[in-house]
Amino acid sequence: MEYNNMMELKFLSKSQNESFARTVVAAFAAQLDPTIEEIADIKTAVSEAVTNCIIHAYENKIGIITIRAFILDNKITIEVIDEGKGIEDVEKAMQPLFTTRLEEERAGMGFTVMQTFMDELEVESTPGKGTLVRMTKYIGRNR
Amino acid sequence: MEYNNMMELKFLSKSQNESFARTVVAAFAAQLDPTIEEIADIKTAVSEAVTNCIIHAYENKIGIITIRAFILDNKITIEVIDEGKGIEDVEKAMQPLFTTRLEEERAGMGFTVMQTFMDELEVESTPGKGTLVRMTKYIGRNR
Amino acid sequence: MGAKFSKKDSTLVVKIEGELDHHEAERVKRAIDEEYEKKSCKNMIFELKNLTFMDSSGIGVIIGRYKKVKNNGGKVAIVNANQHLKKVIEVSGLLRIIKCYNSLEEAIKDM
Amino acid sequence: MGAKFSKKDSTLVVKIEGELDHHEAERVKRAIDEEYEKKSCKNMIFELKNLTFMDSSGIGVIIGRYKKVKNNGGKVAIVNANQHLKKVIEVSGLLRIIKCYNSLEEAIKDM
Ligand SMILES: Nc1ncnc2c1ncn2[C@@H]1O[C@H](COP(=O)(O)OP(=O)(O)O)[C@@H](O)[C@H]1O
Ligand SMILES: Nc1ncnc2c1ncn2[C@@H]1O[C@H](COP(=O)(O)OP(=O)(O)O)[C@@H](O)[C@H]1O
Repeated sequence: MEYNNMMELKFLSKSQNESFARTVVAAFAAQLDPTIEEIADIKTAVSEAVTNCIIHAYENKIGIITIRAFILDNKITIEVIDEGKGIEDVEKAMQPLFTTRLEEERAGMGFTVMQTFMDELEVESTPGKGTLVRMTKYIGRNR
Repeated sequence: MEYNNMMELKFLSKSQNESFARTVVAAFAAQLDPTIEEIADIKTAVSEAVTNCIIHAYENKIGIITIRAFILDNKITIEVIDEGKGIEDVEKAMQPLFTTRLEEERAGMGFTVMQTFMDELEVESTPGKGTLVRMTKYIGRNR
Repeated sequence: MGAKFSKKDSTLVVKIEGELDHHEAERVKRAIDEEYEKKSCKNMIFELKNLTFMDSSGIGVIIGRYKKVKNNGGKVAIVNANQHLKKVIEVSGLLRIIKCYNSLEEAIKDM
Repeated sequence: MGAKFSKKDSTLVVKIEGELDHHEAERVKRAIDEEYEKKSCKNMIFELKNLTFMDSSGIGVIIGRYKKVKNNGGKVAIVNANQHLKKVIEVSGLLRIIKCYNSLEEAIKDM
Protein backbone atom coordinates (compact mmCIF):
# COMPACT_ATOMS: atom_id res chain seq x y z
CA MET A 1 0.00 0.00 0.00
CA GLU A 2 1.23 3.48 -0.89
CA TYR A 3 1.33 5.91 2.02
CA ASN A 4 2.75 9.08 3.55
CA ASN A 5 2.57 7.74 7.08
CA MET A 6 1.64 4.41 8.65
CA MET A 7 1.45 2.59 11.95
CA GLU A 8 0.75 -0.90 13.21
CA LEU A 9 -0.68 -1.71 16.63
CA LYS A 10 -0.93 -5.15 18.22
CA PHE A 11 -2.82 -5.73 21.45
CA LEU A 12 -4.67 -8.40 23.39
CA SER A 13 -8.35 -9.11 22.72
CA LYS A 14 -9.45 -7.85 26.13
CA SER A 15 -12.50 -5.63 26.26
CA GLN A 16 -10.66 -2.99 28.29
CA ASN A 17 -8.49 -2.42 25.19
CA GLU A 18 -11.45 -1.32 23.06
CA SER A 19 -11.20 2.29 24.17
CA PHE A 20 -7.42 2.15 23.90
CA ALA A 21 -7.66 0.97 20.29
CA ARG A 22 -10.01 3.71 19.18
CA THR A 23 -7.94 6.35 20.99
CA VAL A 24 -4.81 5.21 19.14
CA VAL A 25 -6.43 5.36 15.72
CA ALA A 26 -7.95 8.76 16.52
CA ALA A 27 -4.52 10.05 17.61
CA PHE A 28 -2.99 8.80 14.36
CA ALA A 29 -5.79 10.29 12.25
CA ALA A 30 -5.33 13.65 14.02
CA GLN A 31 -2.53 14.60 11.61
CA LEU A 32 -5.19 14.91 8.86
CA ASP A 33 -6.85 17.62 10.93
CA PRO A 34 -10.27 15.92 10.93
CA THR A 35 -13.43 17.52 12.33
CA ILE A 36 -14.83 16.28 15.65
CA GLU A 37 -17.48 14.45 13.66
CA GLU A 38 -14.95 12.72 11.40
CA ILE A 39 -12.98 11.60 14.46
CA ALA A 40 -16.15 10.28 16.10
CA ASP A 41 -16.98 8.36 12.90
CA ILE A 42 -13.54 6.74 12.85
CA LYS A 43 -13.62 5.89 16.55
CA THR A 44 -17.04 4.29 16.21
CA ALA A 45 -16.06 2.18 13.19
CA VAL A 46 -12.84 1.03 14.90
CA SER A 47 -14.75 0.21 18.06
CA GLU A 48 -17.15 -2.01 16.07
CA ALA A 49 -14.37 -3.89 14.30
CA VAL A 50 -12.32 -4.41 17.48
CA THR A 51 -15.36 -5.52 19.48
CA ASN A 52 -16.13 -8.09 16.76
CA CYS A 53 -12.61 -9.54 17.10
CA ILE A 54 -13.05 -9.88 20.86
CA ILE A 55 -16.56 -11.37 20.85
CA HIS A 56 -16.89 -13.22 17.56
CA ALA A 57 -13.36 -14.02 16.35
CA TYR A 58 -11.78 -15.03 19.67
CA GLU A 59 -15.04 -15.70 21.53
CA ASN A 60 -13.70 -13.99 24.66
CA LYS A 61 -10.51 -16.06 24.73
CA ILE A 62 -7.25 -14.11 24.53
CA GLY A 63 -5.84 -13.56 21.05
CA ILE A 64 -3.90 -10.84 19.24
CA ILE A 65 -5.68 -8.03 17.39
CA THR A 66 -3.69 -6.08 14.81
CA ILE A 67 -4.64 -2.63 13.57
CA ARG A 68 -2.81 -1.07 10.65
CA ALA A 69 -3.45 2.48 9.55
CA PHE A 70 -2.15 4.17 6.41
CA ILE A 71 -2.42 7.81 5.48
CA LEU A 72 -2.15 8.94 1.86
CA ASP A 73 -2.97 12.58 1.19
CA ASN A 74 -6.41 13.10 2.80
CA LYS A 75 -7.26 9.38 2.90
CA ILE A 76 -6.93 7.12 5.92
CA THR A 77 -7.15 3.35 5.51
CA ILE A 78 -7.59 1.25 8.64
CA GLU A 79 -7.22 -2.52 8.78
CA VAL A 80 -8.46 -4.50 11.77
CA ILE A 81 -7.15 -8.05 11.68
CA ASP A 82 -7.70 -11.14 13.81
CA GLU A 83 -6.56 -14.73 13.58
CA GLY A 84 -9.78 -16.04 15.04
CA LYS A 85 -12.75 -18.05 13.94
CA GLY A 86 -13.45 -16.40 10.60
CA ILE A 87 -16.81 -15.78 8.92
CA GLU A 88 -18.57 -18.47 6.86
CA ASP A 89 -20.78 -16.15 4.83
CA VAL A 90 -19.46 -12.58 4.75
CA GLU A 91 -22.35 -11.20 2.71
CA LYS A 92 -24.88 -12.51 5.18
CA ALA A 93 -22.84 -11.32 8.17
CA MET A 94 -22.81 -7.80 6.77
CA GLN A 95 -26.59 -7.51 6.54
CA PRO A 96 -28.20 -5.11 9.03
CA LEU A 97 -29.59 -6.83 12.13
CA PHE A 98 -27.76 -10.10 11.39
CA THR A 99 -26.01 -11.43 14.49
CA THR A 100 -24.93 -14.85 15.67
CA ARG A 101 -25.15 -13.67 19.29
CA LEU A 102 -28.78 -12.78 19.86
CA GLU A 103 -28.62 -14.02 23.44
CA GLU A 104 -26.07 -11.32 24.28
CA GLU A 105 -28.21 -8.44 23.05
CA ARG A 106 -25.94 -7.72 20.09
CA ALA A 107 -27.75 -5.33 17.78
CA GLY A 108 -26.31 -6.88 14.62
CA MET A 109 -25.46 -3.36 13.46
CA GLY A 110 -21.65 -3.45 13.64
CA PHE A 111 -20.98 -3.78 9.93
CA THR A 112 -23.78 -1.35 9.12
CA VAL A 113 -22.17 1.27 11.36
CA MET A 114 -18.75 0.68 9.76
CA GLN A 115 -20.30 0.98 6.31
CA THR A 116 -22.20 4.16 7.10
CA PHE A 117 -19.47 5.93 9.06
CA MET A 118 -16.62 5.18 6.68
CA ASP A 119 -16.41 5.75 2.91
CA GLU A 120 -15.29 2.24 1.94
CA LEU A 121 -15.49 -1.15 3.66
CA GLU A 122 -13.98 -4.48 2.61
CA VAL A 123 -14.07 -7.73 4.57
CA GLU A 124 -11.80 -10.68 3.84
CA SER A 125 -12.32 -13.78 5.92
CA THR A 126 -11.28 -17.43 5.94
CA PRO A 127 -13.15 -19.71 8.33
CA GLY A 128 -10.73 -21.09 10.90
CA LYS A 129 -8.01 -18.61 9.89
CA GLY A 130 -9.29 -15.14 10.66
CA THR A 131 -10.75 -11.92 9.34
CA LEU A 132 -9.46 -8.66 7.91
CA VAL A 133 -11.69 -5.59 7.88
CA ARG A 134 -10.41 -2.72 5.72
CA MET A 135 -12.06 0.66 6.10
CA THR A 136 -11.25 3.88 4.29
CA LYS A 137 -12.27 7.45 5.00
CA TYR A 138 -11.55 10.62 3.05
CA ILE A 139 -11.04 13.46 5.50
CA GLY A 140 -12.54 16.81 4.51
CA ARG A 141 -14.86 15.25 1.94
CA ASN A 142 -18.02 16.82 3.36
CA ARG A 143 -16.71 20.32 3.90
CA MET B 1 7.93 -10.98 30.15
CA GLU B 2 5.04 -11.67 32.53
CA TYR B 3 2.10 -9.32 32.11
CA ASN B 4 -1.62 -8.66 32.60
CA ASN B 5 -1.87 -6.56 29.46
CA MET B 6 0.48 -5.65 26.63
CA MET B 7 0.67 -3.81 23.34
CA GLU B 8 3.12 -3.30 20.52
CA LEU B 9 3.22 -0.25 18.27
CA LYS B 10 5.28 0.18 15.10
CA PHE B 11 5.54 3.49 13.31
CA LEU B 12 7.81 5.48 11.00
CA SER B 13 10.65 7.58 12.39
CA LYS B 14 9.04 10.86 11.36
CA SER B 15 9.11 13.70 13.86
CA GLN B 16 5.35 14.26 13.49
CA ASN B 17 4.91 10.82 15.10
CA GLU B 18 6.58 11.88 18.36
CA SER B 19 3.38 13.24 19.84
CA PHE B 20 1.43 10.25 18.47
CA ALA B 21 3.81 7.83 20.22
CA ARG B 22 3.55 9.48 23.62
CA THR B 23 -0.23 9.73 23.30
CA VAL B 24 -0.46 5.99 22.61
CA VAL B 25 1.67 5.02 25.61
CA ALA B 26 -0.27 7.44 27.83
CA ALA B 27 -3.57 5.92 26.63
CA PHE B 28 -2.29 2.43 27.40
CA ALA B 29 -0.98 3.47 30.83
CA ALA B 30 -4.37 5.05 31.63
CA GLN B 31 -5.73 1.67 32.78
CA LEU B 32 -3.41 1.92 35.83
CA ASP B 33 -5.25 5.09 36.82
CA PRO B 34 -2.08 7.21 37.03
CA THR B 35 -2.00 10.80 38.32
CA ILE B 36 -1.56 13.66 35.86
CA GLU B 37 2.05 13.91 37.02
CA GLU B 38 2.73 10.21 36.44
CA ILE B 39 1.28 10.46 32.94
CA ALA B 40 3.41 13.53 32.22
CA ASP B 41 6.50 11.64 33.43
CA ILE B 42 5.77 8.71 31.12
CA LYS B 43 5.02 10.95 28.14
CA THR B 44 8.24 12.86 28.64
CA ALA B 45 10.38 9.73 28.92
CA VAL B 46 8.76 8.19 25.82
CA SER B 47 9.23 11.44 23.92
CA GLU B 48 12.96 11.40 24.74
CA ALA B 49 13.45 7.79 23.65
CA VAL B 50 11.47 8.21 20.42
CA THR B 51 13.23 11.46 19.52
CA ASN B 52 16.57 9.70 19.98
CA CYS B 53 15.52 7.01 17.49
CA ILE B 54 14.59 9.66 14.93
CA ILE B 55 17.65 11.87 15.32
CA HIS B 56 20.44 9.57 16.45
CA ALA B 57 19.50 6.04 15.40
CA TYR B 58 18.09 6.78 11.94
CA GLU B 59 19.72 10.21 11.49
CA ASN B 60 16.51 11.62 10.00
CA LYS B 61 16.20 8.85 7.41
CA ILE B 62 13.00 6.78 7.58
CA GLY B 63 13.13 3.64 9.71
CA ILE B 64 10.73 1.69 11.91
CA ILE B 65 10.39 2.44 15.62
CA THR B 66 8.81 -0.21 17.84
CA ILE B 67 7.30 0.48 21.23
CA ARG B 68 6.24 -2.37 23.48
CA ALA B 69 4.42 -1.79 26.73
CA PHE B 70 3.67 -4.36 29.41
CA ILE B 71 1.50 -3.93 32.47
CA LEU B 72 1.90 -6.16 35.50
CA ASP B 73 -0.04 -5.15 38.60
CA ASN B 74 0.91 -1.48 39.17
CA LYS B 75 4.07 -1.67 37.04
CA ILE B 76 4.38 -0.49 33.46
CA THR B 77 7.42 -1.46 31.40
CA ILE B 78 8.01 0.38 28.14
CA GLU B 79 10.51 -0.68 25.48
CA VAL B 80 11.51 1.70 22.69
CA ILE B 81 13.40 -0.14 19.97
CA ASP B 82 15.17 0.92 16.79
CA GLU B 83 17.25 -0.90 14.19
CA GLY B 84 19.46 2.09 13.61
CA LYS B 85 23.04 3.11 14.18
CA GLY B 86 23.49 1.85 17.74
CA ILE B 87 25.58 3.37 20.53
CA GLU B 88 29.32 2.72 20.84
CA ASP B 89 29.65 3.58 24.52
CA VAL B 90 26.33 3.39 26.35
CA GLU B 91 27.73 4.50 29.72
CA LYS B 92 29.18 7.65 28.19
CA ALA B 93 26.00 8.34 26.19
CA MET B 94 23.95 8.24 29.37
CA GLN B 95 25.97 10.93 31.15
CA PRO B 96 24.15 14.24 31.64
CA LEU B 97 25.01 16.85 28.99
CA PHE B 98 26.66 14.30 26.70
CA THR B 99 25.47 14.69 23.13
CA THR B 100 26.92 13.87 19.72
CA ARG B 101 24.79 16.62 18.15
CA LEU B 102 25.98 19.84 19.72
CA GLU B 103 25.44 21.76 16.47
CA GLU B 104 21.70 21.04 16.69
CA GLU B 105 21.27 22.48 20.18
CA ARG B 106 20.60 19.08 21.74
CA ALA B 107 20.74 19.48 25.50
CA GLY B 108 22.28 16.05 26.07
CA MET B 109 19.64 15.49 28.77
CA GLY B 110 17.48 12.80 27.14
CA PHE B 111 18.78 9.85 29.13
CA THR B 112 18.88 11.94 32.31
CA VAL B 113 15.20 12.81 31.88
CA MET B 114 14.31 9.14 31.27
CA GLN B 115 16.28 8.12 34.36
CA THR B 116 14.71 10.76 36.59
CA PHE B 117 11.14 10.44 35.38
CA MET B 118 11.00 6.63 35.40
CA ASP B 119 11.89 4.20 38.19
CA GLU B 120 14.20 1.96 36.17
CA LEU B 121 16.12 2.42 32.92
CA GLU B 122 18.11 -0.12 30.91
CA VAL B 123 19.78 0.44 27.56
CA GLU B 124 20.96 -2.37 25.29
CA SER B 125 22.72 -1.36 22.10
CA THR B 126 24.79 -2.96 19.35
CA PRO B 127 26.60 -0.57 17.00
CA GLY B 128 25.27 -1.01 13.48
CA LYS B 129 22.29 -3.07 14.72
CA GLY B 130 20.19 -0.85 16.93
CA THR B 131 19.15 0.10 20.42
CA LEU B 132 16.59 -1.01 22.97
CA VAL B 133 15.62 1.32 25.82
CA ARG B 134 13.63 -0.34 28.59
CA MET B 135 11.94 1.88 31.16
CA THR B 136 9.81 0.88 34.12
CA LYS B 137 7.50 2.91 36.32
CA TYR B 138 5.52 1.85 39.37
CA ILE B 139 2.23 3.73 39.37
CA GLY B 140 1.02 4.97 42.75
CA ARG B 141 4.43 4.66 44.34
CA ASN B 142 4.53 8.24 45.60
CA ARG B 143 1.02 8.45 46.97
CA MET C 1 -18.20 5.55 33.01
CA GLY C 2 -21.32 4.97 34.99
CA ALA C 3 -25.06 5.10 35.20
CA LYS C 4 -26.94 7.33 37.64
CA PHE C 5 -30.59 6.89 38.45
CA SER C 6 -33.56 8.94 39.53
CA LYS C 7 -37.30 8.32 39.50
CA LYS C 8 -40.06 10.66 38.32
CA ASP C 9 -43.54 9.23 38.91
CA SER C 10 -43.36 5.77 37.35
CA THR C 11 -40.41 6.62 35.06
CA LEU C 12 -36.81 5.57 35.72
CA VAL C 13 -34.39 8.22 34.43
CA VAL C 14 -31.06 6.60 33.51
CA LYS C 15 -28.19 9.04 33.13
CA ILE C 16 -25.32 7.34 31.30
CA GLU C 17 -21.93 9.05 31.42
CA GLY C 18 -18.58 8.54 29.71
CA GLU C 19 -18.24 6.00 26.91
CA LEU C 20 -20.66 3.15 26.29
CA ASP C 21 -18.97 0.34 24.39
CA HIS C 22 -18.97 -3.46 24.65
CA HIS C 23 -16.58 -3.29 27.64
CA GLU C 24 -18.99 -1.11 29.63
CA ALA C 25 -22.23 -2.58 28.30
CA GLU C 26 -22.51 -5.60 30.59
CA ARG C 27 -22.07 -3.59 33.78
CA VAL C 28 -24.41 -0.81 32.72
CA LYS C 29 -27.04 -3.30 31.58
CA ARG C 30 -27.05 -5.07 34.93
CA ALA C 31 -27.18 -1.82 36.90
CA ILE C 32 -30.16 -0.57 34.90
CA ASP C 33 -32.15 -3.81 35.15
CA GLU C 34 -31.54 -3.99 38.89
CA GLU C 35 -32.68 -0.42 39.44
CA TYR C 36 -35.73 -0.80 37.18
CA GLU C 37 -36.95 -3.73 39.24
CA LYS C 38 -35.95 -2.40 42.65
CA LYS C 39 -37.72 0.90 42.09
CA SER C 40 -40.64 -0.94 40.37
CA CYS C 41 -40.79 1.51 37.48
CA LYS C 42 -42.84 1.36 34.32
CA ASN C 43 -41.21 3.73 31.80
CA MET C 44 -37.53 4.43 31.13
CA ILE C 45 -35.75 7.56 29.89
CA PHE C 46 -32.12 7.52 28.79
CA GLU C 47 -30.55 10.91 29.56
CA LEU C 48 -27.38 11.00 27.41
CA LYS C 49 -26.06 14.53 27.85
CA ASN C 50 -22.82 13.32 29.42
CA LEU C 51 -22.40 10.26 27.22
CA THR C 52 -19.46 11.15 24.95
CA PHE C 53 -19.22 7.95 22.91
CA MET C 54 -21.44 5.02 21.96
CA ASP C 55 -21.20 2.25 19.39
CA SER C 56 -23.62 -0.52 18.40
CA SER C 57 -23.01 -2.31 21.72
CA GLY C 58 -24.78 0.67 23.29
CA ILE C 59 -27.62 0.24 20.81
CA GLY C 60 -27.86 -3.37 22.01
CA VAL C 61 -28.17 -2.12 25.59
CA ILE C 62 -30.99 0.26 24.68
CA ILE C 63 -32.88 -2.28 22.55
CA GLY C 64 -32.59 -4.88 25.30
CA ARG C 65 -34.05 -2.47 27.87
CA TYR C 66 -36.74 -1.42 25.38
CA LYS C 67 -37.93 -5.02 25.15
CA LYS C 68 -38.15 -5.37 28.94
CA VAL C 69 -39.97 -2.10 29.39
CA LYS C 70 -42.41 -2.86 26.57
CA ASN C 71 -43.15 -6.27 28.10
CA ASN C 72 -43.99 -4.37 31.25
CA GLY C 73 -46.38 -2.06 29.39
CA GLY C 74 -44.03 0.96 29.60
CA LYS C 75 -42.49 3.47 27.21
CA VAL C 76 -38.85 4.33 26.44
CA ALA C 77 -37.38 7.68 25.40
CA ILE C 78 -33.93 9.17 24.75
CA VAL C 79 -32.99 12.68 25.86
CA ASN C 80 -30.12 15.05 24.99
CA ALA C 81 -28.16 12.85 22.59
CA ASN C 82 -25.30 14.76 20.97
CA GLN C 83 -24.57 14.81 17.22
CA HIS C 84 -22.48 11.62 17.30
CA LEU C 85 -25.03 9.68 19.37
CA LYS C 86 -27.86 10.82 17.13
CA LYS C 87 -26.00 9.45 14.14
CA VAL C 88 -25.46 6.04 15.78
CA ILE C 89 -29.09 5.96 16.92
CA GLU C 90 -30.35 6.87 13.45
CA VAL C 91 -28.17 4.40 11.56
CA SER C 92 -29.26 1.60 13.86
CA GLY C 93 -32.94 2.17 13.10
CA LEU C 94 -33.70 2.86 16.75
CA LEU C 95 -35.76 5.92 15.84
CA ARG C 96 -38.48 3.66 14.48
CA ILE C 97 -39.20 2.42 18.00
CA ILE C 98 -37.84 5.06 20.40
CA LYS C 99 -38.36 8.82 20.34
CA CYS C 100 -35.57 11.36 20.97
CA TYR C 101 -36.19 14.57 22.93
CA ASN C 102 -34.14 17.68 23.58
CA SER C 103 -35.25 18.06 27.18
CA LEU C 104 -36.15 15.78 30.05
CA GLU C 105 -39.37 17.73 30.75
CA GLU C 106 -40.68 17.15 27.23
CA ALA C 107 -39.89 13.44 27.44
CA ILE C 108 -41.57 13.03 30.82
CA LYS C 109 -44.67 14.89 29.62
CA ASP C 110 -44.93 12.36 26.76
CA MET C 111 -44.62 9.24 28.91
CA MET D 1 1.56 24.76 18.75
CA GLY D 2 3.01 28.18 18.24
CA ALA D 3 4.96 31.10 19.60
CA LYS D 4 3.47 34.55 20.11
CA PHE D 5 5.54 37.63 20.69
CA SER D 6 5.32 40.97 22.42
CA LYS D 7 7.90 43.55 23.47
CA LYS D 8 8.19 45.33 26.80
CA ASP D 9 10.98 47.93 26.81
CA SER D 10 14.02 45.99 25.58
CA THR D 11 12.58 42.58 26.50
CA LEU D 12 11.07 40.11 24.03
CA VAL D 13 8.25 38.16 25.66
CA VAL D 14 7.90 34.75 23.97
CA LYS D 15 4.62 32.97 24.69
CA ILE D 16 4.94 29.31 23.73
CA GLU D 17 1.73 27.29 23.45
CA GLY D 18 0.86 23.62 22.99
CA GLU D 19 3.59 20.98 23.08
CA LEU D 20 7.28 21.72 22.59
CA ASP D 21 9.11 18.61 21.40
CA HIS D 22 11.79 17.91 18.78
CA HIS D 23 9.18 18.11 16.00
CA GLU D 24 8.17 21.64 16.99
CA ALA D 25 11.60 22.83 18.18
CA GLU D 26 13.08 23.81 14.82
CA ARG D 27 10.14 26.00 13.80
CA VAL D 28 9.84 27.66 17.20
CA LYS D 29 13.58 28.29 17.36
CA ARG D 30 13.62 30.05 14.01
CA ALA D 31 10.55 32.15 14.82
CA ILE D 32 12.09 33.33 18.10
CA ASP D 33 15.49 34.20 16.62
CA GLU D 34 13.88 36.12 13.78
CA GLU D 35 11.68 38.12 16.14
CA TYR D 36 14.56 38.81 18.56
CA GLU D 37 16.61 40.37 15.78
CA LYS D 38 13.78 42.12 13.97
CA LYS D 39 12.57 43.82 17.14
CA SER D 40 16.22 44.43 18.22
CA CYS D 41 15.60 43.22 21.76
CA LYS D 42 18.09 42.66 24.56
CA ASN D 43 16.38 40.39 27.12
CA MET D 44 14.04 37.44 26.62
CA ILE D 45 11.23 36.07 28.77
CA PHE D 46 9.62 32.70 28.09
CA GLU D 47 5.95 32.83 29.15
CA LEU D 48 4.93 29.16 29.43
CA LYS D 49 1.42 29.29 30.92
CA ASN D 50 -0.12 27.65 27.85
CA LEU D 51 2.71 25.22 27.21
CA THR D 52 1.27 21.83 28.15
CA PHE D 53 4.25 19.60 27.37
CA MET D 54 8.01 19.94 26.98
CA ASP D 55 10.88 17.48 26.80
CA SER D 56 14.64 17.98 26.60
CA SER D 57 14.34 19.23 23.02
CA GLY D 58 12.57 22.24 24.56
CA ILE D 59 15.43 22.61 27.02
CA GLY D 60 17.75 22.72 23.99
CA VAL D 61 15.65 25.54 22.53
CA ILE D 62 15.85 27.57 25.74
CA ILE D 63 19.60 27.00 26.25
CA GLY D 64 20.27 27.95 22.63
CA ARG D 65 18.36 31.23 23.04
CA TYR D 66 20.08 31.84 26.40
CA LYS D 67 23.47 31.72 24.68
CA LYS D 68 22.40 34.23 22.01
CA VAL D 69 20.87 36.63 24.53
CA LYS D 70 23.88 36.41 26.83
CA ASN D 71 26.23 37.14 23.93
CA ASN D 72 24.10 40.21 23.36
CA GLY D 73 24.47 41.32 27.00
CA GLY D 74 20.86 40.42 27.89
CA LYS D 75 19.07 38.32 30.50
CA VAL D 76 16.65 35.38 30.17
CA ALA D 77 13.78 34.40 32.46
CA ILE D 78 10.98 31.82 32.54
CA VAL D 79 7.46 32.65 33.68
CA ASN D 80 4.44 30.54 34.69
CA ALA D 81 5.86 27.06 34.12
CA ASN D 82 3.46 24.37 35.34
CA GLN D 83 4.43 21.44 37.58
CA HIS D 84 5.56 19.22 34.70
CA LEU D 85 7.62 21.96 33.03
CA LYS D 86 9.25 22.88 36.35
CA LYS D 87 10.34 19.28 36.76
CA VAL D 88 11.89 19.14 33.27
CA ILE D 89 13.56 22.51 33.84
CA GLU D 90 14.94 21.43 37.19
CA VAL D 91 16.23 18.04 36.05
CA SER D 92 18.02 19.67 33.14
CA GLY D 93 20.00 22.00 35.42
CA LEU D 94 18.52 25.05 33.71
CA LEU D 95 17.78 26.70 37.07
CA ARG D 96 21.49 27.30 37.56
CA ILE D 97 21.47 29.80 34.71
CA ILE D 98 17.85 30.93 34.28
CA LYS D 99 15.41 32.14 36.92
CA CYS D 100 11.75 31.08 37.08
CA TYR D 101 9.00 33.57 38.08
CA ASN D 102 5.32 33.18 38.85
CA SER D 103 4.31 36.40 37.12
CA LEU D 104 5.39 38.38 34.10
CA GLU D 105 5.53 41.63 36.10
CA GLU D 106 8.04 40.19 38.57
CA ALA D 107 10.21 38.88 35.76
CA ILE D 108 10.18 42.19 33.88
CA LYS D 109 11.04 44.10 37.05
CA ASP D 110 14.11 41.89 37.42
CA MET D 111 15.42 42.31 33.86
N1 LIG E 1 -14.04 -10.60 13.30
C1 LIG E 1 -15.03 -11.50 13.18
N2 LIG E 1 -14.79 -12.83 13.30
C2 LIG E 1 -15.79 -13.74 13.20
N3 LIG E 1 -17.08 -13.41 12.98
C3 LIG E 1 -17.40 -12.09 12.86
C4 LIG E 1 -16.40 -11.08 12.96
N4 LIG E 1 -17.02 -9.89 12.78
C5 LIG E 1 -18.31 -10.15 12.58
N5 LIG E 1 -18.57 -11.47 12.62
C6 LIG E 1 -19.87 -12.14 12.41
O1 LIG E 1 -20.74 -11.23 11.73
C7 LIG E 1 -21.94 -11.02 12.51
C8 LIG E 1 -22.44 -9.60 12.33
O2 LIG E 1 -21.53 -8.67 12.89
P1 LIG E 1 -22.02 -7.21 13.30
O3 LIG E 1 -22.72 -6.58 12.15
O4 LIG E 1 -20.84 -6.47 13.84
O5 LIG E 1 -23.09 -7.46 14.45
P2 LIG E 1 -22.92 -7.99 15.95
O6 LIG E 1 -21.50 -7.79 16.39
O7 LIG E 1 -23.86 -7.14 16.73
O8 LIG E 1 -23.32 -9.43 15.93
C9 LIG E 1 -21.56 -11.38 13.93
O9 LIG E 1 -22.67 -11.76 14.69
C10 LIG E 1 -20.58 -12.53 13.70
O10 LIG E 1 -21.24 -13.76 13.47
N1 LIG F 1 18.56 5.33 19.88
C1 LIG F 1 19.82 5.80 19.76
N2 LIG F 1 20.62 5.39 18.73
C2 LIG F 1 21.87 5.84 18.60
N3 LIG F 1 22.44 6.73 19.45
C3 LIG F 1 21.72 7.18 20.49
C4 LIG F 1 20.38 6.75 20.71
N4 LIG F 1 19.91 7.36 21.82
C5 LIG F 1 20.93 8.12 22.29
N5 LIG F 1 22.02 8.03 21.50
C6 LIG F 1 23.33 8.69 21.72
O1 LIG F 1 23.38 9.11 23.07
C7 LIG F 1 23.62 10.52 23.16
C8 LIG F 1 22.95 11.10 24.37
O2 LIG F 1 21.52 11.00 24.26
P1 LIG F 1 20.58 11.97 25.11
O3 LIG F 1 20.97 11.88 26.54
O4 LIG F 1 19.18 11.62 24.77
O5 LIG F 1 20.93 13.43 24.61
P2 LIG F 1 20.64 14.15 23.19
O6 LIG F 1 19.53 13.43 22.48
O7 LIG F 1 20.26 15.54 23.58
O8 LIG F 1 21.92 14.10 22.42
C9 LIG F 1 23.13 11.06 21.85
O9 LIG F 1 23.75 12.30 21.52
C10 LIG F 1 23.50 9.94 20.87
O10 LIG F 1 24.85 10.02 20.50
